[in-house]
Amino acid sequence: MKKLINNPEVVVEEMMQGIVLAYPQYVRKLDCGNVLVRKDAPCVDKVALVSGGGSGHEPAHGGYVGKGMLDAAVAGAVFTSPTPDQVYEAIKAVAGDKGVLLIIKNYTGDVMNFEMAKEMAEMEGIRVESVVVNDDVAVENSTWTTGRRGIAGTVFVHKIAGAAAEAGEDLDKVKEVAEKVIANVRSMGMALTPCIVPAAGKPNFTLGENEMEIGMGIHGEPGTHREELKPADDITTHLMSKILEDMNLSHGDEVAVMVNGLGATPLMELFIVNRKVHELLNESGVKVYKTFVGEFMTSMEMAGCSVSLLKLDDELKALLDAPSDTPGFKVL
Amino acid sequence: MKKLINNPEVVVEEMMQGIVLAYPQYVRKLDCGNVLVRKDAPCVDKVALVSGGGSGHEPAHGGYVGKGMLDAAVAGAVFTSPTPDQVYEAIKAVAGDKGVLLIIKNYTGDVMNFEMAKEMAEMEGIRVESVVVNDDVAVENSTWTTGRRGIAGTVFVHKIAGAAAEAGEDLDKVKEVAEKVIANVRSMGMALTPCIVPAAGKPNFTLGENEMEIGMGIHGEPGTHREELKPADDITTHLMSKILEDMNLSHGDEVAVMVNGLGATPLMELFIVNRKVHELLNESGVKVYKTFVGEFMTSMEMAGCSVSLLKLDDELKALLDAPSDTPGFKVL
Amino acid sequence: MSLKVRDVAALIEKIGDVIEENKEFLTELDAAIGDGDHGLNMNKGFKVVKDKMNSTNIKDIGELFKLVGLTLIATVGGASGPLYGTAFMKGGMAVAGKTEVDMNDFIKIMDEAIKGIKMRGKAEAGDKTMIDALEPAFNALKEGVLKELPAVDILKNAREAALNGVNYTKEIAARKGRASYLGERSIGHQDAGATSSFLMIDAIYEFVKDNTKC
Amino acid sequence: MSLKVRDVAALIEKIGDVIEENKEFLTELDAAIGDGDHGLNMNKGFKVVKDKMNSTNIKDIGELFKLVGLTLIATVGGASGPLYGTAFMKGGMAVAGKTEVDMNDFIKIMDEAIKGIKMRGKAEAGDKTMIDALEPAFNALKEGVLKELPAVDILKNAREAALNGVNYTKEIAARKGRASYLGERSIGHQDAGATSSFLMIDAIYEFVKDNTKC
Ligand SMILES: Nc1ncnc2c1ncn2[C@@H]1O[C@H](COP(=O)(O)OP(=O)(O)O)[C@@H](O)[C@H]1O
Ligand SMILES: Nc1ncnc2c1ncn2[C@@H]1O[C@H](COP(=O)(O)OP(=O)(O)O)[C@@H](O)[C@H]1O
Ligand SMILES: [Mg+2]
Ligand SMILES: [Mg+2]
Ligand SMILES: [Mg+2]
Ligand SMILES: [Mg+2]
Repeated sequence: MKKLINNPEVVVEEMMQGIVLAYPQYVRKLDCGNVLVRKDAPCVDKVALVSGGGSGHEPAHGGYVGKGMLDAAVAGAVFTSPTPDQVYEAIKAVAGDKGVLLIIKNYTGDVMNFEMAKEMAEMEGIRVESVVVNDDVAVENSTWTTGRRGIAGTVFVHKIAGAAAEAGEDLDKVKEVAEKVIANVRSMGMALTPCIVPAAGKPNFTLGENEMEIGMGIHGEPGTHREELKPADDITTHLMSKILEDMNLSHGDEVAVMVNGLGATPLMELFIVNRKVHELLNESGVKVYKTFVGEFMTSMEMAGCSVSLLKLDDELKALLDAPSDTPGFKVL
Repeated sequence: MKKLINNPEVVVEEMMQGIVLAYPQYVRKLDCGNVLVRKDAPCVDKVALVSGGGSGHEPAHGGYVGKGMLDAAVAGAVFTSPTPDQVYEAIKAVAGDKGVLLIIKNYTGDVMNFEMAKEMAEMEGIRVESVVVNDDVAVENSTWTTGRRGIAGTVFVHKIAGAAAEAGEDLDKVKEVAEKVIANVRSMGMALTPCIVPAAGKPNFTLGENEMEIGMGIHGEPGTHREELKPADDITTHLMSKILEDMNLSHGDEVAVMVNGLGATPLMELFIVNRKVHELLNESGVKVYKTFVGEFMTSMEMAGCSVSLLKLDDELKALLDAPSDTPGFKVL
Repeated sequence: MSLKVRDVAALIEKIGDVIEENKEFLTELDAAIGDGDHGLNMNKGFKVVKDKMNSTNIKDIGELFKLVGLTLIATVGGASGPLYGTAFMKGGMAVAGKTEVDMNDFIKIMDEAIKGIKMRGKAEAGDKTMIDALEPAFNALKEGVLKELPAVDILKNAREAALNGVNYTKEIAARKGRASYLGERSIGHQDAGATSSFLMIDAIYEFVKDNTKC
Repeated sequence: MSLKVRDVAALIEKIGDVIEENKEFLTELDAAIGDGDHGLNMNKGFKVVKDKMNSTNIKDIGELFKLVGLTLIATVGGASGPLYGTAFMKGGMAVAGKTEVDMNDFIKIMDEAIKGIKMRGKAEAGDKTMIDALEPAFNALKEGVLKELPAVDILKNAREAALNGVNYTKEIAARKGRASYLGERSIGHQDAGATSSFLMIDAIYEFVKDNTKC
């Protein structure tokens, strides 16, 4: 395990210290746990947005705390949902007069822990609503199972619901906007290499020198299948075909594109993927309104990428363009 | 070689297409080569900044083209300085009434190719000045040799000289500011794993499972030595001691910190390094004015990091804080 | 069978030991079709449980269960934290105020615990989760009491039933939890949570067997 | 020795072939103490040179050298692009307008080429660069002409001198170019640029030997 760490047991704690030292102008950490809140929290006159999940997805979620995005991010152990008490502390620390919206990725653990925190906060008289992001088309969408996972598309929910909250909208409206994003965002990823949970000390799967995993989850969950490594254009075409199949985009529709690196994949490669994404959208007459290429929702040192498309209307466009100032996502 | 590419021969071209498709609001590409210029170039009433170098360092240098930073970035083949004609085209495309400043990293190839371009442009009557960044303390500073390499500290030169140019300063002043940054910035890096130049198809060095290279260059140039992998705090302490030895910082001085990932190292680890950087600075009574943690000057999929310190005065602070809006570096 | 507060505490400590011994095994099972943290997280939780039990003055078994439940919820995270946490909390409510429990109490505890898990996780038997170990064990317990078998035999049967449940999870596709993302690809792998549930029941059986006086 | 325009073109094509054959070797040498692109970049440049020579109507040898120089400058990049490019440009100026060159012309070409490289790169003999192959070869050429040796023998000596120069680069620390960052650690490795220079001189020797008529 080649990592720049000191002790696998305290990576999350030391990371949190490093974040707070780096960005005192944006965030502070709650004494009671691995919770980052806006420096100026609570912002009493706006809906507060709380998100989080396991660590190892940096800049998610702490990197999205700041003006125009999240009010708090709760960090669990690496790849492990945070516990309800931590989420509860986050809610209490940021709740203003307009209530709190929880943005949860669709993992059993995340959903249960956040819901328990919601119950706890509600007992204190705090109004809390929640939305569950499930953008990953690699997984079958079914009410009989856990359904789809939430992956990089979540960042669009943070950005757009964050803009609505910053604009002073009320909780119902912010939740409605968040759900509109969820209804319109689809993603799919793939991996070239595994990553190592520090406490485990070894990769939780292996891939052959010429193998890749398609439909990879952001915690190293296996995807739809493995196959021989292919050219970037072929891989992108596959991811895009799965995404487009599920989206019902028509000629003239506008989308935002996110090409997300999982951690070890250089920007060079992400741009090569982006090139093909645009080519394919162009072929289907879909207009790209805005593109984001970078690392937004990572899996530590995993190599690979995900592609997300968000179908836009005028409301979503305006909110996407609204300024945001956070360490990990800035819109001027 | 596990890369998301199509064909090693055209990675740079396809990447450039991907960048332009992603960021039409920021950049356009010159028809005559792999040169990105500001969408609104030439900005006639300001000094134009031109930088560049081999590809593989993304977001450097194309990601720093935009308001408040570069006017043009020239991309050579992977890890290979661009040719003079390309730099010359960049100069011609962005030169306004106030002349052009070339920001060159101190590599024989970069220096020679940029200087040849400068000679060509001067023959056309364009006023061109140049500065050479040499922030890497891993290498001995000597007038008998090529001297020190330019690494991640270059991004501070882009940012600060860019702010001076954007503020309307003349060429002499912008050059003076750039040289002030160069005089006050020091960096050092290390690597855990090598990277692969696509056209070569294999790593240009290997490291044992428990080995790291200290003083690593950003093109895979060997550093000062190899040693057994150590905890992040020890590594950071070593890099910092080399940097501080060379800087002559006194109690009460203020610095900007950049913890730069080489490509495959997760943000989590960079924050753990940042934690120690701050601790050490705090111990020596040096105040951190601002911190940047992320990937700024990479070596494709190399794992490792570099630390840069920039000693600040009021002028540099103001310029560092001035807004910049580029794909890779945003200050609001 | 009759267990006092300190017996139950010793039993829970034993469960913690078994989880620790099987930390890597559980993690590997979870890695195959989940995210590879089940053993790590459970172990972290039970370590804190042990510390808390040692440093807290506990009066009754209901309180003890509540302590374990709250601790697991606050330390394990993931899916198993809230699920096992809820199980202990709800189980404890069935024996609130009691300083001694017998086999009938244990059945009540199990009943409430399983109901709690189902309420929290919305899973049923056959979804390839911990329920597939717990529910057969629970049925075996009830059957054993009806047949008036000795406690050790009842627990032995429960243990067998749980183990069969674990093996059954190999044959089915996951419909809940992280493994459900894999669909049919999850077939052939045994569920990590069912395995940790089996290990707990196995620990209970071993504990009672070794302390036959109780 | 007397070479016409088309002979020199054929010779330069042969140099390109030799560079291509040694692409991996040169790259490996560069990887050890540099950045591992020397062979790749030189090969890229000489491939374009070949295309350009085939598609351009070249009247004299000066023009041919200028074409080669400009092409290398515009395609190779790195340190060797401007250096070899300048060498060919300057060398060509020594034979401007000529349609035929002999050994004396070749000496003039080499003289100007080496001066060009020194002007551009500010390196001297002993800095562990291409100069350590080129300068000894140049001296051997001059000596051979003084001794009035046959062209093939002169070139053979130049080749030997270049090879010795390459071997000498193993013994010294780099003071210019990317390897200079390594300081003492560069000792023991042979310089990539000196090696490509040797290969070029070797190619010239082989060419003249195989075409002894000239
Ligand atoms: N909805 C659910 N109901 C019951 N048990 C579940 C449910 N979801 C998951 N589990 C159990 O939790 C186990 C995984 O626990 P753990 O690895 O700690 O959680 P996570 O998936 O969050 O990493 C699974 O093996 C399964 O037995
Ligand atoms: N200043 C210099 N003068 C002469 N030759 C040099 C100089 N710097 C480098 N070289 C030569 O260039 C070679 C490296 O070429 P190349 O790998 O193409 O350049 P880069 O170092 O830019 O990758 C070295 O092996 C050396 O022979
Ligand atoms: Mg987990
Ligand atoms: Mg090079
Ligand atoms: Mg798990
Ligand atoms: Mg080189």
